[in-house]
Amino acid sequence: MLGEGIIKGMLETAKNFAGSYVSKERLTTVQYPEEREALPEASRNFPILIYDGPEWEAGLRCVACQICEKECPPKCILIEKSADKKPDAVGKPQFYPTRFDIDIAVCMSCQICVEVCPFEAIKMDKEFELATDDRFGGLLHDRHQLAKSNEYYHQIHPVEAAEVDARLAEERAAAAAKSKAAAEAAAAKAAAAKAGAEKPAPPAGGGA
Amino acid sequence: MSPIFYLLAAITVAGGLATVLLKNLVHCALAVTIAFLGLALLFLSLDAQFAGFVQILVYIGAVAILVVFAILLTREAEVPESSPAGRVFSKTWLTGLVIAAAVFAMLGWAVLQSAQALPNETAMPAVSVRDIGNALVGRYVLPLEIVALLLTAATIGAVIVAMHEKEAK
Amino acid sequence: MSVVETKTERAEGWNRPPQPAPEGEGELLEIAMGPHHPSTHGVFRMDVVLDGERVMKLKPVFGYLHRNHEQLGETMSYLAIMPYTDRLDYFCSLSNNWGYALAVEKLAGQEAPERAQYLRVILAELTRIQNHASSIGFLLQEMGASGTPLMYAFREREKILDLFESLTGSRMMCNYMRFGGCRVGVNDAWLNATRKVVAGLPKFVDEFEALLTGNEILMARTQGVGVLKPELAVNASITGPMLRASGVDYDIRKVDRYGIYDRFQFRVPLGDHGDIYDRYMVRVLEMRESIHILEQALKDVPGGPVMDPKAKIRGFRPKPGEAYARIEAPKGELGFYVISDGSPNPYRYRVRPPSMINLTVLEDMCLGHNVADVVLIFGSVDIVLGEVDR
Amino acid sequence: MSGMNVPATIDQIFILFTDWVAHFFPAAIRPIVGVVLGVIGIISVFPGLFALTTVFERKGLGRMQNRYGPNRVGPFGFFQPVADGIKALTKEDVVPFRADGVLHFLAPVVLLAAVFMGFAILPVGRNMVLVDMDAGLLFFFAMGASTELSVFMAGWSSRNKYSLLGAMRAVAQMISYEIPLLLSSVVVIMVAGTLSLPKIVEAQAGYTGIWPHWYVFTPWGLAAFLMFGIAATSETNRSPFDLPEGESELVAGYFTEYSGFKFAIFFIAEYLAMFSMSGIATTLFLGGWSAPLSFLNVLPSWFWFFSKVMCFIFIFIWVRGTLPRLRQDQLMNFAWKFVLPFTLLDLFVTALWRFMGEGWARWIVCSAILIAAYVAMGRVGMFRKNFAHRRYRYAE
Repeated sequence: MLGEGIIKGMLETAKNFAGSYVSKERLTTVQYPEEREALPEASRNFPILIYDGPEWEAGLRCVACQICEKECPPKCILIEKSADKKPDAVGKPQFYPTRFDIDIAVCMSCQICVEVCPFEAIKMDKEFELATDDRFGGLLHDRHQLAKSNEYYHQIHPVEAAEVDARLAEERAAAAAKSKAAAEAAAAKAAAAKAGAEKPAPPAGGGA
Repeated sequence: MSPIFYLLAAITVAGGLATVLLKNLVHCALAVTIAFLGLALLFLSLDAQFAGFVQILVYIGAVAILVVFAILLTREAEVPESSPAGRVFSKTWLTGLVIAAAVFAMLGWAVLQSAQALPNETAMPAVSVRDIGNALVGRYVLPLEIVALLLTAATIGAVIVAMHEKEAK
Repeated sequence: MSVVETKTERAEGWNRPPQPAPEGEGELLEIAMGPHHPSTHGVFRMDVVLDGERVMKLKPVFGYLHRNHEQLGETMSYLAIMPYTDRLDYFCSLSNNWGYALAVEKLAGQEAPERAQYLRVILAELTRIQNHASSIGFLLQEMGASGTPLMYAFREREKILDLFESLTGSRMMCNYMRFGGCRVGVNDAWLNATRKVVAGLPKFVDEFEALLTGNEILMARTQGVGVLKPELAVNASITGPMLRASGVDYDIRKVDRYGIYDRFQFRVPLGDHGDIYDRYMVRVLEMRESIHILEQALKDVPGGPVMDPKAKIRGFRPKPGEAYARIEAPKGELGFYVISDGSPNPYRYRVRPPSMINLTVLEDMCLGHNVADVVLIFGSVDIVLGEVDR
Repeated sequence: MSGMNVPATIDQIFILFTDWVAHFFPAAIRPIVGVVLGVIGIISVFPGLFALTTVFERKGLGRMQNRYGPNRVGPFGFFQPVADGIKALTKEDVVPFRADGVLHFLAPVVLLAAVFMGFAILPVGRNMVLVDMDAGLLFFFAMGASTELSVFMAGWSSRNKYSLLGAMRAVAQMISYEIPLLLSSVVVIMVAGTLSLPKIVEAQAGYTGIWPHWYVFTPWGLAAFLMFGIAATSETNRSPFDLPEGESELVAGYFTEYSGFKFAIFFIAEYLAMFSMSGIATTLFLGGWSAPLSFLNVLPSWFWFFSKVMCFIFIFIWVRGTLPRLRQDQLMNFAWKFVLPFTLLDLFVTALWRFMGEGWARWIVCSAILIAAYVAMGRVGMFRKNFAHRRYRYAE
């Protein structure tokens, strides 16, 4: 109680002062614009829209179901659904967003849109240097700005993207098989109907 | 009686006058420090370093601050124009004048007396700090001790007053 | 393990001490500390009436950061509230997540799987450590320590936030827990990284204590200042480290044994004086206990899923009913009260914010002290204005 | 010049330069030219040192806090003060509407002038003192005392409650610590027998073997040095005694309402006061410009003076990086109940030292008295306030 505590504290700061010249542990600053630490895989910032294939507009996975718009807590998503249907990446006719805006000034990076999206169409970007001097227009990203290729997605979240791709492939395979089966069934049915008109049909074989 | 003396005297007198004439009490207190400073510089121009620096140390460093603190702790620094205290010449100005004249007369008398008593030397005696020290503990030791005792008593008194106030809380 | 007896009659301490009459004709000085004052932790105002530098009266004024949190919650789905709870006490988003998830789980009768329970404990205790360390850093900052303790606290906090980021994707706004588990699973790499960080924490706490605990100036500034009597603390429903610093043994981890806290060995440090120093020390000791819990929890994290497979994320509609769940957040008892009417959004949603309730005794603690002490006492309460104002 | 050896030439290089410049002028005004050159030297060297110190301080604090500190402007961030200076100069000078304009303007000017005056008597090297006066130390303290008034002026004229509180704190603190500051230097005056700073340095200039005869290496000198250090820290409003500007309580204390260059002047004055205090401490206790070991005398005397001053500055920074600040009443208690009695006791011990004569006895007696008094006062002070390490109980 006679100043030992003060001396002890002074030694502690001296240790840190000296340590900062020899140990990274005691000099933790990262010189940001020159040095950048790799962001962890899970890191998230603002949402992006994923498209398959080379064409962003044609390949958008989004089918404008508007679930994310409804679930978004700060309501920063604005979607306008198309009137017509266009074939998606696998060729199935789907609605598509004629307008998909995210106001990243409002967005709070909560990732709920990603969780609720049934089509793996919206994902989180890692890009964080989005500062702009235009407060309104500059921070309102439209669907062109939001659209990012699947390759880009693989780049930023490799593990997650691989899982998503596997899942999608499975779903698409299932869907393709189903549609094929349906088509076959329809064909078989048609054939059967056709055949039935001529003679009693054999039982339709093969399924999904 | 060099020009420097007249300059310093003018500063001192101006400071004194400002002290009396200014309206804002804090300004008055700051003006009196100018007078103190002028006095200290006069001492220095007489080659009395010790007296000059002690004048600054004690009067500017302590007395002026004390005055300022007293003003701030007791009342508003600015006296409203309408109140009687706001005017420089209050009703009792005659009394003040008489007192001031009496004090001035006495000081003038004392100065004139001592000027007669002192031998008419042109050269100043060089008074070093060492000489002052020796005089204080030699020839003037009794007054020094008395003053010391008085100050100790005053300090103890002040402490007791402060402690009493603390107990009352 | 004793449960606090709440007295029905008002204890003596609750009645505000009579305002001492101004001495003589001394002038009272009224100062508005805040809303833009360097040490109000955000936008907060204290209208202080001073006699010299002594506080005669203090009126906390808050609400500058009011964001309609509860009303907002009633307009959106159960899931969508979760990210908003991050923003209550933005230093401890994972504790908030847990509290809310617990309330909704209670409402819907769900239970998180084993692995998720362990994860929740690990994350909550990491949160507690970083919160206590930074809160001590802020306290010392207000004591004028040029930010050195704060920077050391942040150095350590940074490691913990890195763990949060690599698991949840965000450093502060984690939005990680869900009703019936946790959002994403965890791999061994993360657990190992956590073990490494936890292994380094005792050294940090030692250093922190070497810098601060024995410091005479810190003792002189904090001992005997801002005393909160246990009776007043209990009657004003103060919780958390503040209550324990006043010597009341009340830790919801022990009282409710929510989650899996009954499996871990830990002690609850108690102070005897209820002053700022005790609050500081209780926080330091709690950090040590948290490290102890973490070591136990990290030893045997079971395998399995982190999410109840039956749990619904979208279109979640719990049965009509009500539930109140509380956890021991780093700042005190954090409670969530939810009433469901069967619709996708809660009929009533209410937060019991420890910060705000702990702030209610600010005037009682400050009266008679200096302006400088007001800042310290305020800092020792450890509030986050996001939670006070909601 | 050829008669001097090289170290001596370097040692006296500034004196020789002054003489050389002065010799271009008529003999009648040569002393004045010398003084003017000295003044130019002071007002260019010390603000330059100030600029350097701000960088060092921020870098040092940064290193203590595990970060770099300024490193963007110029090489290693050394042009940071230039950028800061430009910023301060070009910033709008805001004067509060209700402020007392004249005093608000005068306060920083008076402060800076008073602080600069203090450098006049500092012997920064052998024969390097602007004015060698008989009562040099007294002059220094007189100048120090007059800074209080400008602090008050600044606080009062701003018409801001924080400023006023800050000014009151500052003035009370400066007056309280001026007394121990003076008394702890009286100790040196008692032994050296002079108020003139160059003579005090000369009194410490001898060596025993290679070890110097600095006053800090005696029991009373060390005690006085520590007390002087505490009082000087407080006089210059540095942490842990930076209450007048304690930003967590009073925003910025007495210069809350100052902006732009006036604010910068306060800032400069604060650092210059630090330098002059360090210079006085060096002169009184650390042998001024004399080298720490006898064989190191080959280095010029001014180098040693400035190195010692920078050591002080480093300690100031180090303390600032470590300690929280005291409270006003504790600060006062510390001044009146610990520092002042201890310096008074030290006066007594010094007298004892002086009259006990040479030998080991005086070392033992003086040290014993001082240590016993320190321990007793520390214990009693802490005990009376019930400050103690505490033990904590746990509930299972």
